[in-house]
This record gives sequence, C-alpha cells and structure tokens, in this order.
Amino acid sequence: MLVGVKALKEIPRKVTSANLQSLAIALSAIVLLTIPLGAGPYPITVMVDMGFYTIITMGIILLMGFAGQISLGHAAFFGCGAYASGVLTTQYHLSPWLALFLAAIFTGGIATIIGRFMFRLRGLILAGVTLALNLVFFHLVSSLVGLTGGAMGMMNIPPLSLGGFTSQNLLFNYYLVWIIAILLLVFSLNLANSRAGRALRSMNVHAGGSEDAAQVLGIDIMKYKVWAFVLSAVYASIAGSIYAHYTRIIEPGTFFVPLSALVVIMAILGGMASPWGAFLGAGLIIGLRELLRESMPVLVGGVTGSYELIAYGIILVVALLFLPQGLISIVHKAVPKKRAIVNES
Amino acid sequence: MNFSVALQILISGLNLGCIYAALGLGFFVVYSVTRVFNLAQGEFVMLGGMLTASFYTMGIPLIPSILLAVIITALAGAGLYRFIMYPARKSSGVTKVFLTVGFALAIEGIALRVWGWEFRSLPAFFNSPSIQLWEATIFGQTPWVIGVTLLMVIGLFFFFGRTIQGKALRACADEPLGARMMGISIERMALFSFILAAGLGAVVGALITPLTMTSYSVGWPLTIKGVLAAFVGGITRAEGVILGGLVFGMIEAITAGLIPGGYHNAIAPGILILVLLFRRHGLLVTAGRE
Amino acid sequence: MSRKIIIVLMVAICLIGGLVSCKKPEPVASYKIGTAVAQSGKYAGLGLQSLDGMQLIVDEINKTGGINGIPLELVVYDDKSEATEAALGAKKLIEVDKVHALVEGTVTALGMSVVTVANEAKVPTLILSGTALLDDQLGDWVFRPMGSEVDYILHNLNYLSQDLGISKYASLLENSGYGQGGKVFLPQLSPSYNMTIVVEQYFDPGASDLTPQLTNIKNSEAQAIFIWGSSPTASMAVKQAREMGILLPIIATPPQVSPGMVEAFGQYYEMAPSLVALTCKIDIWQQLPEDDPDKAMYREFNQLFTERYDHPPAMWNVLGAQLIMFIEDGLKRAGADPANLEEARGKLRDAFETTKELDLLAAVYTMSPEDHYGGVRNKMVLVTFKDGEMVYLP
Amino acid sequence: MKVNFVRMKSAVMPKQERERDTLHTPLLKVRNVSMAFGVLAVLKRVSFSVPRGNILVMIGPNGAGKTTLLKLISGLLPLQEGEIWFKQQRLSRIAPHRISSLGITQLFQDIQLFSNMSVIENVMVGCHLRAKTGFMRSGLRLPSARADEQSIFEVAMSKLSLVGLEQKALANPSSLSWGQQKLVGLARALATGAELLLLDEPYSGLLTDEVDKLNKLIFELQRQGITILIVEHLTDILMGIANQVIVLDYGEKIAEGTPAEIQQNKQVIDAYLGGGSLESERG
Repeated sequence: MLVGVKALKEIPRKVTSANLQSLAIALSAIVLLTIPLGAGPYPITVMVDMGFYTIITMGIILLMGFAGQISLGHAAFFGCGAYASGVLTTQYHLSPWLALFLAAIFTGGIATIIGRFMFRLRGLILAGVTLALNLVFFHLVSSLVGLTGGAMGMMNIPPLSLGGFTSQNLLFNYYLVWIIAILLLVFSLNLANSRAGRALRSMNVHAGGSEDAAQVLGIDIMKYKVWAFVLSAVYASIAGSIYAHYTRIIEPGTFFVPLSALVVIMAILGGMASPWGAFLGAGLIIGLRELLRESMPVLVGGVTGSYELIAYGIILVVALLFLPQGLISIVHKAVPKKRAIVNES
Repeated sequence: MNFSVALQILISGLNLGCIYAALGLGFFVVYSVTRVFNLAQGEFVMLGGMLTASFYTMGIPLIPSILLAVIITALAGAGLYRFIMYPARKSSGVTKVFLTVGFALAIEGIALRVWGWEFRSLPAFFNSPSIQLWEATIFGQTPWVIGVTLLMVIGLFFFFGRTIQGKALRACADEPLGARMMGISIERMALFSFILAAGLGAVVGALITPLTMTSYSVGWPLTIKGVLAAFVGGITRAEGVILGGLVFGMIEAITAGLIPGGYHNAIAPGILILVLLFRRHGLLVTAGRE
Repeated sequence: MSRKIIIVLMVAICLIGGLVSCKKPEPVASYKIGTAVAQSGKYAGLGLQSLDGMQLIVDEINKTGGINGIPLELVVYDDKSEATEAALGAKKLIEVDKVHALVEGTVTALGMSVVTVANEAKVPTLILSGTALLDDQLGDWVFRPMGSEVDYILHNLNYLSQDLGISKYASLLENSGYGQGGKVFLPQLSPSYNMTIVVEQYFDPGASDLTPQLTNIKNSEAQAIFIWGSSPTASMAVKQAREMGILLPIIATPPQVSPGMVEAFGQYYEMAPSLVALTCKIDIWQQLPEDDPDKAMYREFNQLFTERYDHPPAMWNVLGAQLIMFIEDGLKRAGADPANLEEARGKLRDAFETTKELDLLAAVYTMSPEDHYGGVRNKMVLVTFKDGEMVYLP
Repeated sequence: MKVNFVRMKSAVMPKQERERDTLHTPLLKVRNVSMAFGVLAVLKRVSFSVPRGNILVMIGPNGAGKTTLLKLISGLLPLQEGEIWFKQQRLSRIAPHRISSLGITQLFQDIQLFSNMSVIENVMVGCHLRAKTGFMRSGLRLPSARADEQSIFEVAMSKLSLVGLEQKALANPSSLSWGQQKLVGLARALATGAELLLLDEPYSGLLTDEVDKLNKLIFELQRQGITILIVEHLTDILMGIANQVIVLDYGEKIAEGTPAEIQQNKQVIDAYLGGGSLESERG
C-alpha cells in the first residue's frame, strides 16, 4: 500500500499524458511550420483559412466540449473581433496589434456581460439565445453604416506588421495564424489539466459531468460557464482580428449563422474531448471543401455549385453518423491505453 | 401614431405572427416527440412552396397541388427520419441537430439543381381580393394564413389531447421508458412526427408563397425565424409556440413601422433575447417544466 | 467494418484535399479567364445568369477561331455567396489555374473581397457589382466596367421631376449592399433636382409584409415612391402598395423588372400610374426603333442566347456576356503571349486601361489608367407596363 | 492576471464570530423546514440539530423527503420555508458552492462521479476550494499554478489512500465496482475539507465487507472531528454507528433519539414499520 503512495508523490505525467501531448504538439508544430517550404501559395491560403477556423473551433471546444454549453452564435464574436479591429484601426488609427488586443478585451467584456445573464438558462435554449445574438450582431453591423460600412463591408483595414513583414505577406499570415493556433492549443491543453479545466469538465453534463456534484464540491458553475464563454469568445475575437487585418476587407455576411454552425460542426467532427479536435475538424471540413472544389468540375463539369452543395450535405450527414465522437476518438483508441503507473513500480 | 397606422401594424403583426407560429409548429411537433431540434424544417417549407408552385403552374388546381406537395414533402420527412435520424438515435442532441443541418444543405442543393435559381410565386388562394378595413388593408392571402394556422393549431390540440395516437406521441418524449412498456413503438412515433412536421411545413410553404414568393434559398431564413418563435414561446407546448410566433411577428411589425434606419431587424431578436433571459422557459411555460 | 471504411475515407479526404490543391499546372496554350461567382447560396441567381452569358460568348469566340488565333478558356468556381470563398476562389484561379484575367463578384461585398488578392497578384480583374460606392478602393488592377447607380438615379429623378413634376418623394430601401447605394446616393442627388425625400423606409430582403412601412409612406406627403432592392420583396412591395390603394407613381430598380418578377407581379406593375423603371435594353429590344444602332446587336444576341438556352436573355445574361466581350477587346489589342503569364496579365491590364469608346450591348466603355470605373455609359432605357407587356418609354 | 470575480456576500462570516462558535452550539440547526413541489408537500416543519462531531442518521422509507432535506442543506434546492443554520450562519439564498466553501459537502446516492476524468482527477476536483489558480494562470502554466497543482495532487492522493484506493488512481471511475465508486465519491467529498458531510444512502448496493469498511471509515472520520449526517433506508447497519437517529415519514419527523430509544419507540414501530421490528427491515 505504501509503495503506491511513494510512487505517486509527483503528479504522474501520464495523468495528463503530458509526454504524448508535448510530442504531438512538437510534431504538429514542425509539420505546420515546414508545410510552406513545399507548398504553393494556394494551399497556403487554404491553410491560413483553416487556421482561423481552427482557432474559433478551439474556443467552441472549450465551451461545448469542456463546459458542456452550446453556442450557435460564435460567428458574432469572430465578427466582433474583426469589426472592433477594423474600426479601431481605420477610424481611430490605432496600431493593428493594439487593436487586436483591445478587440479581444472588448469582445471578452461583451461576452462577460452576455454570459452573466445568459447562463441563468441552460441546455438547448442557449442555442436559441446565441442564435438570436448572432442575428442582432449581423443586423447591427449591417445598419451602422457610418461605423462599419454597412452591408457593403469595411475596407482598407491596415495589415499587421512585425519586423518588416506585414500581413500582406501570405507566409507571414500563415505563420502568424498557426503560431497563435499552437499557442492557444498549448493554453487549452494546460487548462484542460488544471484546476480550472477540471472544474469545467466536472460540470459538463453531456460528457459524464454533473452540475450538482460540481457545486457541492465548491465550484461556482455560473462563474466557470461565463469564463468558458468569455475565453471562447476571446479566441474567436483573436481569429477575427487577424482575419480582418489579413483580408483587409470585411463584410457582415461572413459573420452570420452559417459560420456559427460550421465551427460547431468542425468541433463535433473533430471531437470535443480535446482541443486537438479543432485541428482535426477544421482539417476535415476544409479538406472536404477543397476536394469538392477540385473534383466536381472533373466529375460533372461546368457549373457545379449545386452538386457541391448536395455532396457536402451528404458527406456531412455520413460523417456525423459514423463519427459521433469525432476524429479524436480514433486517435484516442489508437494511442495505447494509459496503464496505472502504480502497478509498474 | 394615428389609428390607421396602428391598425395596419396590428394586422401586419397578426399576419407575420401566424406565419411564424405556423413555422414554429413544425419544430414543436418533432421536438415534443423526439427532443430533436430539426433545423431542416425551413427546407420542408421551401419544398412545400416550390412543389405547390410547380404543380400549380403545370395546370393542376390549387388544392390537389398542395396535397401533392404535402405528400412529397412528407416523404422527404420520412426519409430524413428513416435514413438519418433513426440510425443516429443514440447520438448526442447536438450531433442530431447538425445531422438535420447536413440534410438541409443537401435538400437546398437538390432544389437548386431541380428548379434552378428562379423565384416562383402563386396567386393568393382562390384569387382572394384584398379587403379594406377602415383605412387599413388586409391582403387576400392574409385570412388564409390566419385561418389555416388556426386550423393547424386546433388540429394539433385535438390530435395531441384527444386521440390515442397523439397521446402516445406525447408519451414518447415525456416517458420514453414508460411508453415503451405500454407497447408504444417510439421509432414509429418519431417517424410519424417527422412526417407530420414535414407535412405541416409543406402547408406553410404553400401558404406563404403568395406573400413572399419562394426559391431554393428561402429555407434557412425561415428556419431561423421559426426557431426563434418556437423558443420565445416555449418549445414544449403548442400554445407557447403560437404565442411566441405572434409576439415575434408583432414585434417585427411594430419595429418595422416605427424604427427608422433599418435597425428594426436587430431589435426583434434583441427583444427575444430579453424575453428568454427573464422568462427562461418561454412565455407560456412555467418554471419547473424543463 | 463499414465504420472503419468510413473513417479511412474521412482521413483520405483530408489528405487528398491537401494533395490535389498542390497539383501541377498544365502548360498554357489558351487565354484563361477565371470566374468565381455565386452558383449556390443567396446570390446564385445573379451568378448563374451571368455565367450563362459568359459561357455563350466564350464558345462563340472559340467557334470563330479564338482571339488572334488563340482559344479562350473559362475556368469556373463557386463562391457560395460568401466573401471568404470568393477570395479563396480568386486565389485558386490565380495561383493554380494561372488565369490571365478574373471576373468576380455578383454583389459588392463578394466583388470587393477579391480586390486585395487581385492587386497583390497583379491580375487584371473585372468585378460585376453595380454600385459606385467603393470605386475609390479598386486599386491598379481591378476594373468595374458596370456603370453606376448614379446613372439610374439621375435618369429616374429627372423623369420624376421633369416629366411628372414631383418634388417630394418617399424612398423604400432594401437592407442590403444593393440598397445601400440608394441610402447614400438618393439624399445626395435629390437636391440638384429640387426634390426632397420626405420619408425613408427600410425592409429586409425576405420580409413578407411591408404594410407598416407602406402605411408610413401613405400617410406622408410623398408624391411618388422610389423602391430600391434586388430581392423579390422589392417587387412584392409594389403589389402590396397597390393593394393598399397607394396609387402614387413608383420608380423601381432594374432587378424588380427582371422577367421572373414581371411575370409574377406584372398585373400590379401596370396598375395606373404604372411602374417606371430604368433597365437594360435587352428587355424591350424588339420595341426599339429600327434606327436604334443597338437593335441589330440585341437581335443577334437574343438569337444566339435563345438557341442555346431555350429562353430569352435577361439583363444579367447580357452583363456577363459583355464583360467577356470587354475582355475579348482587351486581349485583341494586347496581343499577348498566353504562355508568358506575367507579361500577358500586364499587357491585358494596359489594354483594358486604353479601352476607348468600346460600344457593346449595354454600355459604352472608356477606361484610363486613372479611372477604372467612371467612363462607362450604360445604355439604359426607361420602361413602363401596359397590357401585360413591358413598354419602352422613349 | 488574477481571476476572481466571486461576489463576497454575507456567506463568509467575520473571523470573530467564527471563533465564538464554540463546541457547545450545534454545528447544524434545521428549524421548521417545509418544502413542497407544487401541491405535493415533501417536508413538513422538520426541525433538528446536529452537534459537532456527531453521526446523525436519518431513516425513513423512500419518498420520506430525506434526499430533499439534504439538497436543501447543501443548497441544491432553494429553501421555501424555515431556517437552516450552519456554524451560526444562516443558509438562505446562498449558492451551493458557497455553502460548500462554508464546510458542507454531500455524497449523492448515485455518487455522480465524473466519468470524463480519472479517479485521481475526480478527487482533485474535490480539492477545488484548496487552491485559487484561475484560468489565466492555469492556461499559462505559471510556477504558482504548478505548485498549486502539486499540492492539490498530494491532498487528493492522501484522501484516496485514506479510502484505500490509491492503486486505482489512474483508472476510469466507470471501471470500478459500485463499492469502490462510493469510496472514491467519499474521498472526493473529503478532499473539500468539509466539516459536515452529508451522505445520501452511502450503504445502498454495498457488499457485506464493503459495509464494514465503510463503517470503519466513518468512525475514523468522526475521530478526525468531521460531523456526519447519513440518510438511509436500510436501518440495522446504522444503529451501530449512529449517535443520534431521526425518523422521517411522509415529510414529517416522527421520532428522534439514540439508536436504542428509536428501536423501542412505539410510534416508529407502528407508523413506519407497520408493526414489524426494525431488525426485520433489512433489505
């Protein structure tokens, strides 16, 4: 008996499977950072887009996969970051980096206020509220012509620049997006295996948690729900700001319900048990889109929009039917099960 | 604001409200039996409208056109359940919601393939003329919208409250285990609920086509409005959905008439959020009934 | 078992998706025009119509031996009515398909999303959107050979004030990029005709009941209504106004008099005082006087189009078609070698900039290095409705 | 960045008051508590108090309102009528997590272990109140966060070894037997450092040797000064460990006293046991 206690004086790395995680992070970082060496500008552009989706989806996984709360309106926070950045740089001529930072704080603040009220509700009704929030955001930015340029969109947003590179440079963007994605991944993984992360997971009723049990253990579930919401909004805002400085043109249509739904789909298909799911989910959907864009003209020729839509819908259904736990569940199965280290010693 | 404006807003709100209520009923039927939020409901409405308009332009009279459209759309609803929702019956609620999204996308693509991008329209049912009421106008189609919505509501009430089939349907959601022990096939009831919702959706599609025209892409906006109407009134009860639709329609009509500058679109969902925050189970449903 | 197969397929999709986008480009033997307009999503109507027009002219050119003996190729992607997809599509056309010129964007938001991409890649690009609001943002490589909504505002206001003697009118504008043109330009241009907008109302594309807005107009001092929008709701507004007994003259924008809308709402359009709209000559080309120089051109286009698609052409078919003609003219004058991509793109841009009085179906184009948009004279006509027909209003 | 926007309400007592809270006053006082779900009255004016260090057993058939009472004490249900006092602090309109931070925690009848975490992580969640590391420090993995994590881990391990399950630290709770899950739940509850432990039917579903083990554990906890309130419908096992017994029937307290007194109580035997003896009640 005592042997076991001795053996577990330190937090076993395997509790958090930290070794594997670090290896995976290092590997994917290397892969992501070397891709540009072998790929042309178009695949890199696609990868930059994927990076934005990955970051937002990671936020969704924090909110849905960890805390178990649904949001159908995260495009609004993506847009909030983008428009805040855009307004601050074009109208108030702030530095884009400062704007990115302020936009994240602004979005976080808004999410805090909304979350404080919203999480008095639970379950599917949150989906309704967040959906309505997305509508409010969309119509507001479409109507505030003086501030946002209205439905036409906002133009001439200055690029981010660092050490002589600006985000007019595709590679700069690529590295910027993916380095931030990896940093946020590390942040999310750290969080997952920490006091705060455990608190979030403990109240996730969709994945074996229990709100009652969490509460009697002293966890302020309201506070943690709001925090998960705010963090996920800030992730989306950061992605939005980079997006705005990258495309330099933003329009309200981008930040509407389809995007909100898309990132949730990515989260489901990637797997919500881990922030890695964001990488897998975004990769799957973006890969699928590119595949359709590439193959449909060969298969049916000419005007292919409707075929792409049909195929996309069908593949989505099939994927959701056969991968209800997401791609990450396959990875989890493939990785050898953690053995109790006590038995080893 | 003078009397004619107020009256017109009232009529307009009633018209919109009935449309949203009718949209919401489809969500209600599926939700109350299967606890699935069916985001393909708008596509059923689209299908109903497009099919009715197609048959009507082929020279088939209105009522048979609608019937045909309802039958075909109901088949689509059955397909959605049998080939997608049934295999996924053990999946999580969120996954199910997005399965319906995938289905909706495919339907939209098929509609674009079959009918092209063109908008289609229908005349007001039986060419009903518009009516002048003091200084306000009631469009020819509006009484039909209100009347048919009423009929659907009464029908659903009767069905769920009085018939054995309807009681069995309700039991599936409230007490799935008990229902199974009573010998009720939950699967068959769920299938039926999707067929019913699709059929209702098709009727709504035929109803609103004379007002708004229809095309392959109208499904999503309708879904979003229907979802909000259903939520605001309380998705678990038909009365809640009706009330939600009416409130939503009324808010839209009032803001459209009174708020300058196009902001009215942001106000209706904003008010809905407030309603939900302070009456968390919807307008009608009392606390404790989650 | 089947589950495993699906999983393998999923992973394969990711990999293949990545790989195929790296495929090698084929050797360039033709002039390539790339276009990523909406084939699905809410703007598919505009996108698909313009594609029909484009494809027709491309095939016509190739039948007659191409341009300077070199065939023309049209590469098509779907922008799904989304700005991000439009930019991505443009990027793919430029980088992977190595096109010489781009035609993009059926609506402003989609069109503008490729401006940065096109300017950075230095590819001559034509955007199809019809608003002049953002013309100062086009940059060195983007052209908007579409004319401006100012044209039809001026025409229409002129008609209202000169022909009808109206000084107070109401505007009913769509909440969309298209409606925004009216929101900005109508108040700007009205004073020069001594006209005032007494009430300004808005509607959502997809709204089903505009009676509150129309009641406000009814109760105002407006003597006419300017309805501005591209969705069917904009056309429905006319119907609802007439049913409400609002018998003021109504001025409409071109989308409202497209064939589908006329078919659906024609009976309300012709209720006195019948609707007046400025539109493309294609809609009434048969009624043009024989001495109209454009009539022959339209007859020919109408015949070509009807032979291929079994229905008469509409405005957006013409717009798509004439942009290809615009490119054809540029390519002819540029005389570039398609194999030398960069040089060909540069020469084509220069050729576009030196377009002089190019008289095509619906507009006369003059471009200059400084002005990529202004020198377009749309040959639009006022039409009205009578006996179920659209009638040319000379 | 310090992440803490917990409202400091009246929930935390001033230090002086806490010191005045002597061993003589009961740790928990329940006074005239009533509760109804709609028209259905579940508790009717129930009053009792639990002195510090006692083991109070509350028995009663299913539906007697025992679980409801526990949930009222831990704050999971809002108090409708009556008063609950804990260490001279009135528990009304206080969120469950604040009540937990005052020193009350609960083991549910169905345990509610977090199946998305390993056993040790479950117990570490129980240590939530022992640290303050918020989102930012956790996410950035600052040294202070790591130190916190280490200390949390040590506490969790010690609680786990107290219940004798340190061998299972990395297992998933769903792979454990029901009895082991109960023990993990207990370890998790102990990890909060609560002074009052509410155990909802801890013996249900246990095997005989597990019952003995749990009994020993409960005595050990009492020795450590923890006050325990057990709710149970099995009765005989508990008579050995209880200091004090309360009998609930249809929401009403029908008897209170020492185990011996209760076993002799006529009213209990008549009303609750229907004339049978307590010994025969064993399920």
